[in-house]
Amino acid sequence: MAAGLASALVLAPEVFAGTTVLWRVAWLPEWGLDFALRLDGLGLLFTILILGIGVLIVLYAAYYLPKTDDLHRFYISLLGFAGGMLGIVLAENIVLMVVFWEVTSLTSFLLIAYKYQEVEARISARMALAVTGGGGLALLAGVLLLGSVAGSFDFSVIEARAGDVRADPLYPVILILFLLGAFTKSAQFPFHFWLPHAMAAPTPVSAYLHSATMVKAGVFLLARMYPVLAGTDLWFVIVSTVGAITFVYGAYVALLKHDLKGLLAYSTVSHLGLITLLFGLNTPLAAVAAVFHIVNHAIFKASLFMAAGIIDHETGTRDMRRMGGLFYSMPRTAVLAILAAGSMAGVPLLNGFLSKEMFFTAAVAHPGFDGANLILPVVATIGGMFAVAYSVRFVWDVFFGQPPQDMPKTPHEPPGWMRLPVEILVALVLFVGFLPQFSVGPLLTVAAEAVLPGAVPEIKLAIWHGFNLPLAMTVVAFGLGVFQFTRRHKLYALQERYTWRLTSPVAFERFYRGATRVSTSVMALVDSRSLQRNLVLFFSFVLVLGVWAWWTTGRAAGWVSTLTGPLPVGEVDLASAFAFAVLLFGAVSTVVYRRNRVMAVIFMSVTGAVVSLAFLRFHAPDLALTQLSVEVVTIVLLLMCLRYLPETPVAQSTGSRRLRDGVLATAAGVGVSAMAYAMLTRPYETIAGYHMANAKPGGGGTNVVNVILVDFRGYDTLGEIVVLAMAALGLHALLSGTRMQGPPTVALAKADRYPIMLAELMRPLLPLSLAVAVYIFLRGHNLPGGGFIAGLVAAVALMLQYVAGGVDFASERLRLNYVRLLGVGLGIATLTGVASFWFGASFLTSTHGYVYPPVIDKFELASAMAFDLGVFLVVIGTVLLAMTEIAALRRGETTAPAGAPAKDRG
Amino acid sequence: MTLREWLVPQPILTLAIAALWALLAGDVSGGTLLLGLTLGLLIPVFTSQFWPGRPRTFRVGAALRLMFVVVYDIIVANVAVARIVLGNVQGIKSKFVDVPLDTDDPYVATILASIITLTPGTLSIDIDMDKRVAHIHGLDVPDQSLLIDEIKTRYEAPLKEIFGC
Amino acid sequence: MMAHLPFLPVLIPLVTAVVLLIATKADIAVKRSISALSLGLLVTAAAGQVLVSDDGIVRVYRLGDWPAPYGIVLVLDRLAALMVVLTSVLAMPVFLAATSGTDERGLHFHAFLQFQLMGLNGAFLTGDLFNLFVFFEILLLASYGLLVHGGGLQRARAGIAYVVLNLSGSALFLIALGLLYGFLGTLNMADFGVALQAVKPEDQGVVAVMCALLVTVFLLKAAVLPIGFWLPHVYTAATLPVAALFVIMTKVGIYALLRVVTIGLLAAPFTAGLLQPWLTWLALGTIVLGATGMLASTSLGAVVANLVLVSGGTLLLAVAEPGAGSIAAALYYLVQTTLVTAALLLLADVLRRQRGEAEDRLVAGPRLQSTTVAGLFFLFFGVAACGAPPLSGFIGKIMVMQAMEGSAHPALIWTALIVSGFVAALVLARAASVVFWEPGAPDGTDKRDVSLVPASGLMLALGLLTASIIAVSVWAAPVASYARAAAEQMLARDAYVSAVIGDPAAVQRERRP
Amino acid sequence: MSAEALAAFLIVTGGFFVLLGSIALIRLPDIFTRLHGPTKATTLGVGAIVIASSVAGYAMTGNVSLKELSVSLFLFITAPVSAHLLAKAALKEQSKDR
Amino acid sequence: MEVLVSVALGVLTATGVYLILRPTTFSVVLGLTLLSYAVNALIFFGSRLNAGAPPLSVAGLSNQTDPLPQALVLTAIVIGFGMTAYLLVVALKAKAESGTDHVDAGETR
Amino acid sequence: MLTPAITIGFVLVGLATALTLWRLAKGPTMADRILALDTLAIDAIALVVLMGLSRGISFSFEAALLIAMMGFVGTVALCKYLIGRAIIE
Ligand code: NA
Ligand code: NA
Repeated sequence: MAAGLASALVLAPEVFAGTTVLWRVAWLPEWGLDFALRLDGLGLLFTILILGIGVLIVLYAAYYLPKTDDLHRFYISLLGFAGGMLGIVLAENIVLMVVFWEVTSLTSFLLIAYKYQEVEARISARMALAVTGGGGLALLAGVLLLGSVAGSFDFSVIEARAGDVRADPLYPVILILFLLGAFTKSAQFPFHFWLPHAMAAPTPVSAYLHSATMVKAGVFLLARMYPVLAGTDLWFVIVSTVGAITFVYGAYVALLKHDLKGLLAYSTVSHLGLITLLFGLNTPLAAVAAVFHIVNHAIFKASLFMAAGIIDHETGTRDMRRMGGLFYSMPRTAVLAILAAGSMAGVPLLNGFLSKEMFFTAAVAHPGFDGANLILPVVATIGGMFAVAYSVRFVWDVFFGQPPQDMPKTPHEPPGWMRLPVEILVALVLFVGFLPQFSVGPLLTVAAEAVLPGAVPEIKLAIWHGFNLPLAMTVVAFGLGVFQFTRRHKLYALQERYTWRLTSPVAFERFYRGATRVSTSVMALVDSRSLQRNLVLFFSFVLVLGVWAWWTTGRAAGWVSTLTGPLPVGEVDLASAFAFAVLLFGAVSTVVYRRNRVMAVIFMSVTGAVVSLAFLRFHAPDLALTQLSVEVVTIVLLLMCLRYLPETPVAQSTGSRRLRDGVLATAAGVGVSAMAYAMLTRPYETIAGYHMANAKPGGGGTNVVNVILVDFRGYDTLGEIVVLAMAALGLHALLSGTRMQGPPTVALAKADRYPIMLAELMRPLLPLSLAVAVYIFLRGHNLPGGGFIAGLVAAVALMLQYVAGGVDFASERLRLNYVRLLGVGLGIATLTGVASFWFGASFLTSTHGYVYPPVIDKFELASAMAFDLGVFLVVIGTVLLAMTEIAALRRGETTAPAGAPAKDRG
Repeated sequence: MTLREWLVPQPILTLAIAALWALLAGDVSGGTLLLGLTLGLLIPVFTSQFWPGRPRTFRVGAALRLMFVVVYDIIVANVAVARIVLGNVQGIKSKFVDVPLDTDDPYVATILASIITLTPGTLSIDIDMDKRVAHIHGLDVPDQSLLIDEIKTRYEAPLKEIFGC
Repeated sequence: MMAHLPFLPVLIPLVTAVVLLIATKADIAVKRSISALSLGLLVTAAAGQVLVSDDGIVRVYRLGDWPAPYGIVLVLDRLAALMVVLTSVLAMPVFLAATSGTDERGLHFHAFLQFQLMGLNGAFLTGDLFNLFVFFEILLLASYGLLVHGGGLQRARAGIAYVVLNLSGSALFLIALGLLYGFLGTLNMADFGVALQAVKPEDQGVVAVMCALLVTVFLLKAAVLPIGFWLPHVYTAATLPVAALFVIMTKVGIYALLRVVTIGLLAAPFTAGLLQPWLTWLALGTIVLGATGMLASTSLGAVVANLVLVSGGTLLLAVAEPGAGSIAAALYYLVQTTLVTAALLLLADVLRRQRGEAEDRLVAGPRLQSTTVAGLFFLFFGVAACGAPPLSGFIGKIMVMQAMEGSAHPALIWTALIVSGFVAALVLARAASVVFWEPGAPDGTDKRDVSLVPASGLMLALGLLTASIIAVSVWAAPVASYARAAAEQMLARDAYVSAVIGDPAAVQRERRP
Repeated sequence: MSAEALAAFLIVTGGFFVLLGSIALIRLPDIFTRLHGPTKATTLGVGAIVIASSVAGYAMTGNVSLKELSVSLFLFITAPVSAHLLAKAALKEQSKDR
Repeated sequence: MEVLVSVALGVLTATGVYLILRPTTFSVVLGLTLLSYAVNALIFFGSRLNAGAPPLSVAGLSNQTDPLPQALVLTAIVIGFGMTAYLLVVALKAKAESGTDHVDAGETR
Repeated sequence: MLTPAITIGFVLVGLATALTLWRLAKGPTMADRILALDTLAIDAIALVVLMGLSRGISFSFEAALLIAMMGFVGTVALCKYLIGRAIIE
């Protein structure tokens, strides 16, 4: 920090010479975010403030914080904060400023929660984050808008286009967003409430962040943006009103606080309000006063906080009602604190007096408040009065007044090093107070030059301006303030009766919990976690979107005519009508009998058979064969699983739900029918001619469907067997280790479990079926068939051995690791594809040719056949792994010791 | 295990596969036969585990004779069944009958049971190798012992001859 | 091998999975080594793709040497390379995290992981719509396997819901593809756009329906408002490393939407505006839903799952108003949000391991062992996740906000983005407060699995993700300009089409029947 | 008799037996009697039609193809097993009802 | 004929969707199977009804059916099979874990 | 000569199918229904072969063979389910 301060001071001469030092590293130039910094007077002033006080705070904290704490957390956060704060004041790119802005919010969050064991610290931290972080987001929006209006995110450019900005229709929006950022950060009413609770942080943090620096980021923003955004009526109305309210309200509440840091916190709120009010006045003088007061407040408030910390540290309490007479036990600290408090109250010869005088002057001199309209001077005086009152109270209650009541520790002076920072700051209070022009004059001037767009008024920093209205106001404020102080107990009583607790951490937590509760109920309402509900939403969404697309796009051609194409419609033959009737019967019966599960399976298979026959009828033998075999294997799997499902299904859904689902299902059906009819009655242009033409010469097969499968689109087929293998692997992973029992059944005789005729006849059937499988496999490329169907035939034949002889019997004889079989199958298919790399061709490029083994006639061998072998093996592995795993679910049922807990609770 | 047993564990099966292959391929060219025989040799090697290891005697002549008998019976008796089905179905005397078995080989018993099922009028419900009976169901059984006799002489005796037991 | 570069991100995981299956009996250490080796290769290949594709040439890999649109082609452009490299980079930490024990809680974890990568990369690289369906199925089935990995009721229940919903989605996908072929006679994406332009006015109504159905499939994957409720339940049911991998899954939906919109729908006037009227609203609704869900979340995993929902909604904004700026912003946002949310999920796993029965639920648990390290990670990822500066989340957000300035409802969109970020910040702050700061249970009731605590794999995973997030934050400009170039390449339809199918007029089409 | 006529005869006869099996299924009084119909008559009928297909194939192209026989072969091997299992199932069902 | 086929597809879809919306896992499996029939047939009929010979690339044949939809359906069937098998087992697993075959497997809400 | 025979065949088998479907719907026992289903498969073989003859569908044989095999497997599975609810044990 000291190094930073030093380097800032190195650059200071340039700044004093009127140059703005710019420095830039590109970060995201296209999107307006650059690491661009500027050092102008305002920046320099704040840099000195941040770093200077920062050094003192670090020194102070070294003695303040117990050594046992994880101090590194504190220092890292504090340094992070200082960096963020510096970034804010030095940013040339205003997006970058937002970046640093949020860094300070975040580090503030961490520092407030430093003592996280205390619930209040945790909640206060979150509350502060919510308010300042939220304001930062508003600021971000404002910055982005401003950048878009001004055409750049560089402050220099924006400043140059200030007039355009103020004339832009978006100006009010931008202004409000910026002010939201400034007001939340600087704890302006009604966003002030987080600041007093931020006092849960250790005192060095309070001194640094919540009085000297971070809360100044808001008013810094007002200062920084003053040349761009100020000068309008809107600015005046909002900023000065909010500032005034905060000024008075903060001061009033400060008087009521019994907690030392609470008083100081509300006093900070009040002073920030004062600064805001000054910026809001839209006059150069007021702006200069504001900048000046920023400096003064930082100095005296930091010293006050540190003094309060010393008192807390040495007495063990911060409750002013419990202390008193400390002047006698810690006189040095007392003197320092009294001087600082005097500055806070605006006692002459102390720096606070100077800026307050300027404020009163600005209030009186404001063109909007002439003799007739005295509201501003009155407000100023009332605020000043409360400031005097709480300052006096602070001094009196702590250092004088009644003797201390049961304080946890016996107070004594702190170590000298701990007091040193306070001493330095109070020295500054005096130095500025006595020699304003010499001490801060030049700095204030360059800072004011940076803030004020036009000519800077001559800044007369003097202790004595003669007898004038401001002086009178000061006197009045002092008189009333002291009077107020003497009557303070009445106010306390009032406060006890009408405590306004809406802004406490408890309230914040309650609010947060409320939001959580509301969200939870909303989620419960919209997301029932029910699959059925999600499915209803899905199908409804599809329908709505489909109908909408048709409605809006089909308008041009006439809605209904879009559904009917020009092709002539074929006649219905008797067989087709019959098949249609069977299909209808099967499908509807499946629905009707869904609760009698075997029946439902039977009807479903009837339906599937009709579909298969339809495929055959329309010249798709491959499809018919595949569909048929797949269906049977599916049914076997279904039946195997059915064994473990409860006999009586769960309760039926209500009538209204069935009606709803029925309507939805019908609508889906109508939709598919309509689209199908639209398709069937339209001619189309297809790329398939290429496949027909190239299947034989290019793919080496005459069954174009198969050549597409293993060659033109062999990649799809590879994916398809990957899916199959994964399905098998997935169920293997799911079921391994799972044991289930079905509903209790009568123990079966062996003859019933392995019916003898089945067992005996399956044995000759196996080799014969395998021969058939080989036959189907080999002819696939030229005629319907191929690896998939062959695999299913072989798998079914092997499966029958399991059915007939049992798992133990078959597994003993079929020593195959099906997982490995899947790997081998996939491996063969993949290798076939990779093999083409050696010929410099892409994956899965096929080659084919005739081989002439002895005796055998010419036998066409396509590389695609090896691919098909992979398919074949994967299918076998999949089916058998599925079968054996599901069958194995019951294993151990008989050998399990009696009374063993059943996995299956059905 | 001799080399022949190892190479051709199931000669009948090998031939059956080769024949099936020829049937499926639809020709009897050299290549087809060779491929069929190759499969006939390879598949039994792969599936031999499923066979309880008993390459048994098999009398082809007797088998062919039985086949003709069975085919004849199937055709003729189906006409008889047609008469029953289309006639007065309420008057039929269907009943369960136990046929005692002479063989203790479940394989032979199964073939017998299959034949019983395929020939009209009778249907094998179950085989009980412990009690050595076949439970059958007759569609119209006026005389139970006549039925048992017919089964034993017409089918069981030739089967025992074929398999030499 | 360079010639096969576009295909390698599919091939490498496939071969690895095959090896893992053949070596199914091998020790877990062997499987991990195989997987690790493969991931190294994959990342190399993916990085190679990015480097190669940055020259702006659309590379086409013809599977089986068949030309498009007749055969299936892989298309390597900037977008595909970006998605592939993101997937591969994400896979590393997920793998590392899983080696801290998750992979031993069931069978075939590494095989599924590889299949998942194969499916994802295949989906990103394919230039064929039906092949996209196939790879969707691969990645879905792999995700089913990974989802239920570890067993338990919650996973089984979520498994049913996820599988059934996705199977319904797959059915819809097939219906859309059937109609697509039935109306347009092609399956290639580039050719799809070409064919759309030739649709006669009287056919436009039904073709538009087909497009709407296709879009709906991807919206389901992207978890958009009325059909996105599945996502938080699925993510919270999965083991956390798996959930971290799933973060990329919604992005597949976004990717597919972007592809289909830029190559297909934008090609013809009657489909170009199909999404605009309603997609913005759905996106906004999704953001609101995610924010609400975040507030209602009872576990860290659920919070992040809802964050994923929010980021999905944010990304959809770009799809709703596709332009170079919005797509570029969305791509940058996509990259960073994927890394960040995955990182948070892995961090949740670290915390879960230390918190015994409290797991990752937002209740006070045992005092953490590595508060500082975990806390720093939380701070870092949390800042990035809620879009707070200076990390990638913030950069992504300002990019999206700026891109949305010219949209139909900028104020609403900005508000939604800002408020959702705000809610995220509040919720994450509360989560941090509860997990790190609230006093824990006394040691006696602490049932943490001590052996799992020093999970070096997990820590390494978090380190990797941190490095990636820092990289995309610090080098935001190169990433963003790559994203911008990718967006411009996507919108340059003609170049894509001529790279994939050459002269559209030369495509052999046959009128049927 | 020409091959075509033989095929026609076989088709009609086969069709008749197939129908017979189903009539048995409808008319006969209980499951055990009903079992007789399909296992025999229908199997035989289909066998006839399948052979008719072979014969018709020869009549139309002049090529002898006997592969259709394998369908009949398969049916004749499996029909008894199906009947056996169906009967067992029926018995089981009866015993459960009792 | 076109009407007949369209209605058949619609019926399969409607029954499938209705079953998918039922509360038991078993019904859902049935529904998905019926829906997949509809879907497969729909893809298949992309080649229209009045198409000609089987898609064999054999000299002398002409006017063959469009082979592409058939290839697509084959892939779809196989994938559907894998998915169904997996779903069945997931349903079993949920039953094993929860004791019920309700799709929401004992979800309290 | 063949054509009318095929038509007659279609009618006969179609009638048989209808009757079988009636039994399938009627039951009364599950065994009845499974029997009907098994019969339907065999009827389907007949239909497929006839379809092959009438429409020149070239691959009716393969379909017939497969229906025979798969129909059998279905029947076995259903029966075993009915007998002991366990198909493979
Ligand atoms: Na094939
Ligand atoms: Na999904």
